[in-house]
Amino acid sequence: MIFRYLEVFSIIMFFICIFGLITCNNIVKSIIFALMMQTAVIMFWLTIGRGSIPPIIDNTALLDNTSYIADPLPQALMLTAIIIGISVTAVIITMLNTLFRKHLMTDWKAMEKAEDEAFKESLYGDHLKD
Amino acid sequence: MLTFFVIVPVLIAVLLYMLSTHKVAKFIAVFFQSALAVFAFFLVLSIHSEELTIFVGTYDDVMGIILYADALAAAFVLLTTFIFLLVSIYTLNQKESRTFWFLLFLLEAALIGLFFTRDLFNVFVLAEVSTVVIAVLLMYDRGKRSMFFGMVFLMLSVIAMQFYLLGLGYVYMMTGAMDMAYVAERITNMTRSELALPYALIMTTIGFKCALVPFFSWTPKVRVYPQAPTAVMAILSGLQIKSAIYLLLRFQGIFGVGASSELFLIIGIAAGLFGAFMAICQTDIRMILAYHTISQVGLIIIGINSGSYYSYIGGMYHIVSHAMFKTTLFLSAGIIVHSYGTGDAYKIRGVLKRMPLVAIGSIAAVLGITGAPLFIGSISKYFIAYDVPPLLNAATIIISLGTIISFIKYSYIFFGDSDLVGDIPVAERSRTIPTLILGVICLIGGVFGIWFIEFLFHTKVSISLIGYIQKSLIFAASVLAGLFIYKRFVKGNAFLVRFGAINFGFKAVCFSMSAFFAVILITVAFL
Amino acid sequence: MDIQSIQYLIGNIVISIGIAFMVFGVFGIFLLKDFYPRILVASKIDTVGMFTLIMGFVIRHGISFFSGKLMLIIIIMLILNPLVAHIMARSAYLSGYEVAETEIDDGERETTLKEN
Amino acid sequence: MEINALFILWIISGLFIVFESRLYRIIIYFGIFSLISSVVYLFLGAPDVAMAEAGISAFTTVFFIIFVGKYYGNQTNITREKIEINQFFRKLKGITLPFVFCAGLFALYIYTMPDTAASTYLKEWYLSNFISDVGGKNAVTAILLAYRVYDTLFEALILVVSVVAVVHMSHFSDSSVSDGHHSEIENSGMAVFTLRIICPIIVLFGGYLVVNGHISAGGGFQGGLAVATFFICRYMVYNIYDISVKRVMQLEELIFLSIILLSIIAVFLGAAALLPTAYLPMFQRAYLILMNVFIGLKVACGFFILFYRYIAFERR
Amino acid sequence: MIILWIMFVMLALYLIRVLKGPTIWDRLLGMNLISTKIIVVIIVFASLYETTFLLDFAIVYALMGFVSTIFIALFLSERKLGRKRGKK
Repeated sequence: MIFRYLEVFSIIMFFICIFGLITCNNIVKSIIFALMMQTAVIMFWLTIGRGSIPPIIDNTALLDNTSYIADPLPQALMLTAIIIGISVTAVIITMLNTLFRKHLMTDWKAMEKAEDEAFKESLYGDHLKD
Repeated sequence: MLTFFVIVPVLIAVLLYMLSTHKVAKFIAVFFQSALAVFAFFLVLSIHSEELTIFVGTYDDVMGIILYADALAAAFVLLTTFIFLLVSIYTLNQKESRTFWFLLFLLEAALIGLFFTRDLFNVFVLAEVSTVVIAVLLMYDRGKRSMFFGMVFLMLSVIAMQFYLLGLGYVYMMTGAMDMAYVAERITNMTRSELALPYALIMTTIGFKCALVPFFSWTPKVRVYPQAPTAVMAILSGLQIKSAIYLLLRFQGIFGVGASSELFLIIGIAAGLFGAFMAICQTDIRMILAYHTISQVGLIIIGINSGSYYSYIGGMYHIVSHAMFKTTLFLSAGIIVHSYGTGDAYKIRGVLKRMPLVAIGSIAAVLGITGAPLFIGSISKYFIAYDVPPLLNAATIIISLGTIISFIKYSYIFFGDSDLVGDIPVAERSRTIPTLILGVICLIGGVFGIWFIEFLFHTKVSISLIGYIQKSLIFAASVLAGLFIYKRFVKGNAFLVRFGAINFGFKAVCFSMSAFFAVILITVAFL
Repeated sequence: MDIQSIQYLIGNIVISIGIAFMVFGVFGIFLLKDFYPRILVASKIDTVGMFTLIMGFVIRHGISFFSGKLMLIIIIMLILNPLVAHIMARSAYLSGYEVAETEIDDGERETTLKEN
Repeated sequence: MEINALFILWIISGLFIVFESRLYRIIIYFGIFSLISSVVYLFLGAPDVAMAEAGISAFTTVFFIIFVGKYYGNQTNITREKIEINQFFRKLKGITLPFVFCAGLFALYIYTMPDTAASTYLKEWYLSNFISDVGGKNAVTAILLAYRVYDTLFEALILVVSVVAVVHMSHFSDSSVSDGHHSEIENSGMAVFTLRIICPIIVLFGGYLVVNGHISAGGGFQGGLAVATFFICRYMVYNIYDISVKRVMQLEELIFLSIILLSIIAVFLGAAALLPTAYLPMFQRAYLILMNVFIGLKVACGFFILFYRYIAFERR
Repeated sequence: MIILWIMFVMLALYLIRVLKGPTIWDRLLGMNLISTKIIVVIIVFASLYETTFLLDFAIVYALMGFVSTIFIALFLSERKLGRKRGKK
């Protein structure tokens, strides 16, 4: 059995982020946890393809023993994942910005309460009132 | 060729956004949509002779990205392009700017790409593109939007996608490649306990995207978010969830972990019953439709997991039929809500008198979704319950009964009389025609169901007359039972309405997501 | 003793001086009670410590592309680090964080001026 | 061995964020977290990702600080700071259940972790073939721009979508996109003077990263981020908000179109196969550099628009 | 090698400073110091393995850390100024 102890660090981080997502009360904090979760996943990918030499081949003599060279594919994939993450985060922050303008808070509970009331008002109307 | 199926819509989208004003944009858009639909039709025809495998770029083997079209993918693409065409005709007369068309084309490109791709990481990229585009489209209307549900949708999707990416990391570590066929080949040598972890991680994401049980509450809310454009609602319910089911099919094909199909059967039954029950509780017509999506997804998952071949075909055909009647219902519901100014199922009356064409299309779809004989739903429901064990058969009948009860509530809106007036008193022609076409297809797909199945999935199936008549009798009996239950228990029941308004918050959904992950992991690894 | 080992020796000595600067800086960061003395110390670590340390590396490597890039880093650090310290001090001052007259513990001010 | 120490620092800095509730501090802790994680990437042998993470961390910090600074700036509830340890334990009481849940998940996860050896099938192939197939010295750039260019297209697309979405969803009408007035807040004169020296260095350095992307670490994305940083500096120097976002958006879409067309011509249609072999290395180099330049420009435009949009939020 | 470990100890100490720091500017200062220590770590690393391109990273970190620090400091002073103006 191979116990990969370096991977465990990123998995610990992943579960810390899940823990944070379950417990935190602030929307900004939740966004940051989502970003951190992504960082943990990226760390995992880079750990499984790690190597002491980066995949930049200055002279071809390096290629004789490829076991020290890092795996280039996870790096390329993770670059893509990073850009996707920041783009989505930008959209989320914009949405949060306009929401804040309306409610003047970034609290999950209060925000959900206010939004749910508006939602129920528009969909259920007077059926909810006794 | 398949590459251009994906790239060309992107090109058109960017060109539309850069060059045109919105008057010209919509005609160009509809022209290209119909061209795409025609091409998709020819694609389905050409798949009959051989399946297509395309290497993107000049790099062969699994080094680059491979696109792959079999009968399933081609059928889905035909469905996508067809529904997008009708939806864009539907939005023709609205004053949507070029941003709307830009996003619509991108969504189409992303969905088509999802159906064609054979690369696991590409699935991640395209799913993220479609998520962002849908979130923006939901919040499209500038004036009266509130960003909350879109934001929650986006954040939950981002978090769910991290699960997928982590599972993909394990897959890459174990197999060393990203290509689905290659991965499936390598995975056959591995033991079940080794595969449990990546399987559970990936299925968490897919379950979230399919709106299975633990995540039920956000789905209808996002889907029927009142200010969202009707076209977007229809696409979300009719198509986007299908892409997730398609991914479920693909991943079950790759992993081949047989044990979890029982788990998915249980989840499917639970989702079906739950969705049907919540739909009974709703009062808004769009909300009824949205909860029905969940129950129909449950039916589809029962079909594709029950193990028998006929059920599988039934599940596949139910995907098509669900796309047809759910799109019809959402489009007509959009017209009705515009016309009456409210979505309350107890207040709207007399649609048949005010808008006969819309009402006809809508009634055809209602008959389809309830599984009335000769309509599209009856064929797929017949095949789903063809040779399954009696317990599953009973479950499908109960789900159908729930569907029928809520649609009895729904169909009251067609009769009677009302003087509510909303934005538009009479429906425009460009909005009526797509609804009517889809309604007619609901009928044709029922009458010629076997030929449709042969055309789309290349398998010959046959319907025994006695079984079909038996099904029809069950349908008639459940309509009577439904009428009785509706009159006796459902109508004006305040408790049900209050129950229907229950929902979960963001943190609860995060919790249930990880709990779902744990359940799948335990089931696959230890049971 | 060839030229290479002399180079290494001198380089290591200069690097140790830089490290010593930095260690003093860390002590300062923890011993001083007020923000302004702290930032004074910190800017010293950043500028003098970094300068000395990188100079040590330059001496170790002799004249090469590597040391050229190191010189570029030195220039950037020399420009930037005092500036960062200045801007932080300015920001603190403008926000109403007053300079302490003495360096005794002043609990009163800490109650009035905190971040939210 | 060093990498373990870095990993432990990384996890500690992540834990900082979990047990903190004040937004300013969270942002600073997040900055530290990103910095440390990018160094860990570097130690794992992934320089490109590390550079991207460094740029991204600067931009996320800026985005968050604009949001939080705008809305929490005028809050007056300044509370006395509690002792951290007590707070920690008080919090721990209320969160025992989720903690136990996550710990159980973690244990389950570790228990079911597959113990196969990592497969290196694709790695060997890429490393031995990319120089002759694609050219250049950086395998990551080769994969991004040639083998998986289909992914890169969608990655560029999602940035375009996000820019369009941000511009569409911000509240103001398009006429007030740039106001051209000086902001009330002024930077110090010394800062302005130094920033003026630094600005050209940033642009030059970004250009260097972009153009050398195929033979060294860096590439279009990282260089584009560096160039976009220039606009932040420019805002800080002149305190003025005057560039038309509309024009830059048009430019961005034009560049995106050319990225698509270039990749269609060079990769999807396989133009390289038509060339005589003598010209092949030159063609490959030209393709890589051109693609990097386009991606760099596009990323710079995109991040510039995002930054300006958030600044516009702040200025209202 | 020893320098690397000294730097790690310093990083840990600065993290404590960041956690303890009574005001927001102390934390900002800690962040800045951490980024400079990371630059030192990179330089040491580059020198050990004789890889020149790692020095690019030092420059990128310096520039990016500098920009974000200055931006945060600017906004911190801005918010307090805004409050004062509001009072007047």
